[in-house]
Amino acid sequence: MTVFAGSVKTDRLWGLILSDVLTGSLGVFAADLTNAFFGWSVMDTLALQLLNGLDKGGAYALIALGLTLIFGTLGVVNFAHGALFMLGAFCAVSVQKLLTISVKVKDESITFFEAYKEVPYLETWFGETGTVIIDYSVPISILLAIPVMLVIGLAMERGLIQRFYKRTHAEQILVTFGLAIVIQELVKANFGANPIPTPAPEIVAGSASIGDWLGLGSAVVYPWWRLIYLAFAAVVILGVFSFLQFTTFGMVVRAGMQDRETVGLLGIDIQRRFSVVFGLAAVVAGLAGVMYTPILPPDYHMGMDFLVLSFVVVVVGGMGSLGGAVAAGFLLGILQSFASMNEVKSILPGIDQIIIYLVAVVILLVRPRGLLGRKGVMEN
Amino acid sequence: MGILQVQDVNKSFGGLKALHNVNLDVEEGAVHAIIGPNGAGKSTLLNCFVGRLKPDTGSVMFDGTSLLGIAPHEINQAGVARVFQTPEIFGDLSLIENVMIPTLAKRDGAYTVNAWGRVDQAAEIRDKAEHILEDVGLAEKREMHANSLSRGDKRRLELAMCLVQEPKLLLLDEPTAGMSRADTNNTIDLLKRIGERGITKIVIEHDMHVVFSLASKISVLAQGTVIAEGAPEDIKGDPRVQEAYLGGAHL
Amino acid sequence: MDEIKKGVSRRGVLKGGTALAAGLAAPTFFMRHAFGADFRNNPGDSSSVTFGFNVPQTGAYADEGADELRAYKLAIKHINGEGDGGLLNTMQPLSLKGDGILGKKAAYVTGDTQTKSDAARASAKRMIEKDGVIMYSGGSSSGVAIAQQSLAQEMGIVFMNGLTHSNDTTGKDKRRYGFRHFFNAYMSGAALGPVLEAEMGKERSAYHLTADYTWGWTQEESIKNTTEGLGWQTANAVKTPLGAGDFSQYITPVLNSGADVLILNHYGKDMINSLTQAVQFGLRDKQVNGKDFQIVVPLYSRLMAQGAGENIKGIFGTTNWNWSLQDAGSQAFVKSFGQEYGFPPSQAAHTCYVQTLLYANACQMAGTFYPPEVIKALEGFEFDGMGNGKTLYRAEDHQCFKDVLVVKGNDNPSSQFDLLEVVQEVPRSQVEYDASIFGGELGPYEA
Amino acid sequence: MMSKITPRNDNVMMGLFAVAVLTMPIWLMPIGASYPDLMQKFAIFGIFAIGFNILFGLTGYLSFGHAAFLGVGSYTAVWSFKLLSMNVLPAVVFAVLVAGAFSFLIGFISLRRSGIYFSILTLAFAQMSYNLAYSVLTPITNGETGLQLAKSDPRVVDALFVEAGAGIPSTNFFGIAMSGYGGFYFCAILLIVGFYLSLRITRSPFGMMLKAIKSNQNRMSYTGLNTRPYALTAFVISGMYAGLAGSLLAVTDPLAGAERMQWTASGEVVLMTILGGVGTLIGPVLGAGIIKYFENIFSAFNESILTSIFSFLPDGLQDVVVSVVGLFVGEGWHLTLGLLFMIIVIYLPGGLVEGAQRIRTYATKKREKKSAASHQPQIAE
Repeated sequence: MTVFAGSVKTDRLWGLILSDVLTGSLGVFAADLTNAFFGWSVMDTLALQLLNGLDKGGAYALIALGLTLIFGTLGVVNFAHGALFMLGAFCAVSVQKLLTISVKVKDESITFFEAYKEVPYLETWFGETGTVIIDYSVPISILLAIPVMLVIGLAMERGLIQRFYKRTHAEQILVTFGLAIVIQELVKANFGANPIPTPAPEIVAGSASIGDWLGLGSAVVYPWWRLIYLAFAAVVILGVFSFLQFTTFGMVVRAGMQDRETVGLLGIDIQRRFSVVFGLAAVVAGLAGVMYTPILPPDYHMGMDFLVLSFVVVVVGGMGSLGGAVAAGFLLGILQSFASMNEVKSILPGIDQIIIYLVAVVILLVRPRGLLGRKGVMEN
Repeated sequence: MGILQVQDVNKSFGGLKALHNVNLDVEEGAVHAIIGPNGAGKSTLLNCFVGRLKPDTGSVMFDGTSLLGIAPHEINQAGVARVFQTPEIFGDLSLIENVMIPTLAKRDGAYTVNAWGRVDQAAEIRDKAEHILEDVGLAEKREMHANSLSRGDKRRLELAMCLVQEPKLLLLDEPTAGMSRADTNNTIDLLKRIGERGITKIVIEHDMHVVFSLASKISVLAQGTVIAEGAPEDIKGDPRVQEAYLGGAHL
Repeated sequence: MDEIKKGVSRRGVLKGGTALAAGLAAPTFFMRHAFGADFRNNPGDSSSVTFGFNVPQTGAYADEGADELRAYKLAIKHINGEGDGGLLNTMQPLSLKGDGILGKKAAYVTGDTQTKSDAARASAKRMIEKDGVIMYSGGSSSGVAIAQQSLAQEMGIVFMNGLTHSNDTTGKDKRRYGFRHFFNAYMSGAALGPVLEAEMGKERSAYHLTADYTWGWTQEESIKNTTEGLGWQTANAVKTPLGAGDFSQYITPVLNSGADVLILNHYGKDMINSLTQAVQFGLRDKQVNGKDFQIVVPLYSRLMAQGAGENIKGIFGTTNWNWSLQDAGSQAFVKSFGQEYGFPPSQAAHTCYVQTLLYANACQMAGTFYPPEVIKALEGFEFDGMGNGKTLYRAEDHQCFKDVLVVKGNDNPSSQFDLLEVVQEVPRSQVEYDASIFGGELGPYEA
Repeated sequence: MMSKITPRNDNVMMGLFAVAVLTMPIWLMPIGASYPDLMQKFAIFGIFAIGFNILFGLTGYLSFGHAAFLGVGSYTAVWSFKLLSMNVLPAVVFAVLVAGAFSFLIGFISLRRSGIYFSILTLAFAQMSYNLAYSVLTPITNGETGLQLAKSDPRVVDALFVEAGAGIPSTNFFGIAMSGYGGFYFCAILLIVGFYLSLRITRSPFGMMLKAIKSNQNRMSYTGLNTRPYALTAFVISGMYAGLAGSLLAVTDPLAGAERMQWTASGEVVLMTILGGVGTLIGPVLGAGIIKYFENIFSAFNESILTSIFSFLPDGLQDVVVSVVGLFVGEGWHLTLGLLFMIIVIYLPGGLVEGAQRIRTYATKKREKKSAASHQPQIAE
């Protein structure tokens, strides 16, 4: 007897993730085949675009995962989710600022204003070690981001979102959008509007010669940090799924996603668990933000830039379906990468501008509830 | 020749056979009750009449035309109205609007844009709607929102919405379920009064009191098959029917 | 009425049709308002004259907008004789006396363009219709600048462009009521040419990534003309969507394209992101065809360079002005700005400040605020001491011609502001061009 | 509660609305909003929001792509100025028709889905339009710069009758210039007409059908009504309103930019409608007015203005007040807007109209109490 119909879907997802992991080695096999026909460069290009797609897909999937968790459990359309992503990124900025609090050595040649060469205290105190610590500010900020984002998520849910469970989606959109603007403006007031560089640690700053590993030639390189991001995305996604799959807490949450009333009738305090889910979603979004900072120097508006896209991903995946969100994230990421290839653009000019939306339209017309959506969720 | 003819209808869901070679012939003007234990396929059968489900095989002919493969609104326009187990009404609208909408649908067809006239000035439609609300005893509540009605009143409203269209065939899916005895009796009276208008009715009902006070003919459905059919008094004594009820999953 | 009573005859219909068509076309007589003695927002006897400063206060360019606003406020102060006088001390020829303009104090109002044409025009209209400004200025994007400039012509109020770099601003979309002090894409290309040749040689293959909108296209066209003139190959020129964020799918094809120079025709966030990511892909450390791979960012700005951090080191580009210049004008400006705000001005601040002064000075010269006269005073005006050497406001297209700075990201900055190192000041003669090559028409003096 | 719906009450409301709209230049004066451009924007976005409300308020379909129709209307109008005539009549007519046709296409596909799936479909179409207009379609849209008039435009109708002047001619309605107050009154009259049409639609049998769609689509089809053409009609009507609004933007200011079609612009009309009150007649107009007021007036406050406003305070306090208030105006006006959204939706879910109703109910109750109290002695007399 299947109490939780969701397990079937998640199984399908495991397979999907597994195949993602395998793609690398499959690529080698496919490379041999294709090279025979097209020569090196086509295969190189395809392999790199696939990696780009997976990387983008990882980012989309991470943001969409939290969004769909909130949809699925709380039934809330959270337009402030992008803001959570942005707050995560600014955790990294804050840590970097903290670590680089500096002794200011005045540049005496400049008289009209104060110009400094900044030497961080950490370096003056610990020398080389200090430099290394500063270098690792992004990974270090993960440690900060988890508790901070959890608290922010819980506070948001308790303070605001819980009042809106029973309200219309339009009202949820308005209030969370308002909240997103407020958060954004506060960040702008503190950090300015310009992007702030937050580089990855020196040791992973360059590119990995994956071409050599895969037998694709040395022209095929890929930044270490992007590979790390991909692996990180996979780990977080697996983590969230394992959490929901193998813990009793997760079981209750999944049951709640299927049928909230019944679970409530069983005497389980589903509400409190849902608050935790919101916190979890905030942490996932925040971590996605932290890890994305070396790729995209964060600015206060980055959440809005991702908001529409992540909604498209969630809906294409199917409302309230975790597996769907992840699958759609990777699908859209990969298609977007391939659509940007010069070969494709020369046939269909401008296709890279609209591919995401085009795919969304096609999928929603072919599959009414997205890739893995359930009937009746958010259709009214 | 009856007004509704159902021939060899089969319908399965996955491996489950919900309807098995169902044949039905409903006489014009009759009150035809379909009874049977839970899960016998009664609602499935009704769903096949209104376009909610499509049978795997078989035919459903109404007044000489097939009801299969045409949209729900076309079936209604052909003269079939239905009352649901859980009332389907326009919850956000007032009672009078709830009844005016089907009146307009009957008068103006499936799609008419009349964006200039005023609902509050449409005297003819309004009178008709008020009249039917009086018939079902809801006239005083006509400006209330339908959502604020009690369950029994919602059913009555839905019935009014069907009646106002003067359908040729009215499908009633458990019209008294969840009603008090007094409400049930009121509803029976109401349905009897409609009977005088000559509307053919198919009633699905659990309450035997209701069935025997209304029906002119009864079909018994069990496990997707019609196991007995006849006048109420014949059905009462039929051992197969008792077997189906007593041996069925119902008890 | 009579027509109707007579009923509809064929002749009547024809007549009516003609009348209708004539009415449709009636337009143009009515709208030319005669200026002469009176003109829109004439300050008349009022003791002050108001300028409108329309800058991005929200959105991606908000920091740049804030810096522009600082410069405007400073300019107002100096015009009114407050503070240390700034460039009034160095500008030549100078008509302003440090007591306002034509005896009136300068005042200002501000607005938010949001870096959107519609919002910018709405804000400008507020300034014109409500606040009665006689001139407005600002901008951080060419589309927005062009939109405001055409409004200026419609309204008969002079618009002094802030930061706008597209050739179109003083090319095909030029207007009599719009003036640009900032340089443009053509000049960037022309100035970079010799430096690129000296630094990278003649045998190069360039790969362009270009923001897919009008500024990006003119930038690409200009720099391509220059590099191809040097004998460089163009491996490919790829358009990228504005605000793409992640550019990886456009960068990877560069890796095996055989190109050894990547030219990023991006500005703002696009520039920061594409440069950061290109460096991450190891392009700066790459060797192709036996040469070091190079990245070029034709339009540089210090504020944007901050966002790209370490990644700008050693990367070539051009800029309109930089605070590290040592001429008297630049020094005077950096001094008053630095003392007022505690940090050096950006090139956006510089151009906005200069524009305000130039307009005020032109009014003083013309002896009136009447726009056609002010415009004539600005047209062909040649000045010096404003930080860019001898500068000409060319009458044919309202474009300033002056030296252009070729810069590169500083390898070893001596302070947090010392991001760009001036490689060469390319003299004005090398970046001049014939006004007719970009077409366009200025339109009439009387709006 | 609202007074009873009768033709007479509606006419009274219409009259009040018309007077309020036409006297805007007077009563907006004290709050600094009585200049033509802003009043034009009030009227234009009022029209946009009214049209949006016909779809969203009545049928419940939440479109996230209505800005596309606004943009299409603008582009059509500017092309009409360029090719035919500077008279606004053909521009407005063509814009409404083209926007109608465009919304028919998009509506026809998008209405195959409901709920959030519908929203995302409309969003996707609008974003595609925006992205393409910004880049590949530049020959038609002039991309980032926006479609502008040029002196060399053919203007075939005008060319038959008038010699070209020295500059670019301006838009006009049979000789009445459409910039400044002329433009405002033109938009205002169309707003009044648009409001009246929406009133009639709301009161009509068709409007009742649309409300039925929002309430229960199943019942609708079992009642013999074909829901999709009804929804599509509403979609096209609201698309035409958007096209009208778009054309008016071009009429009062002949330039059409792609950013008008961006999702933020679609979102803005959603916010206007909810802020004012979804499904109410006057709400969307109010919401549009408030958002445009914030955008244009709040953003213009700067330090020197604030300093002069608070100059009555003692020096130290003045600085504090100015710096605190400064967070919410000028470059911080977004913050105020965000807070406003939150406060309204938390405390007044029905938008401003609900707020007004509450005040009225409160006042009526108070008056009733008072009159009940004052009634006694009267009887005694």
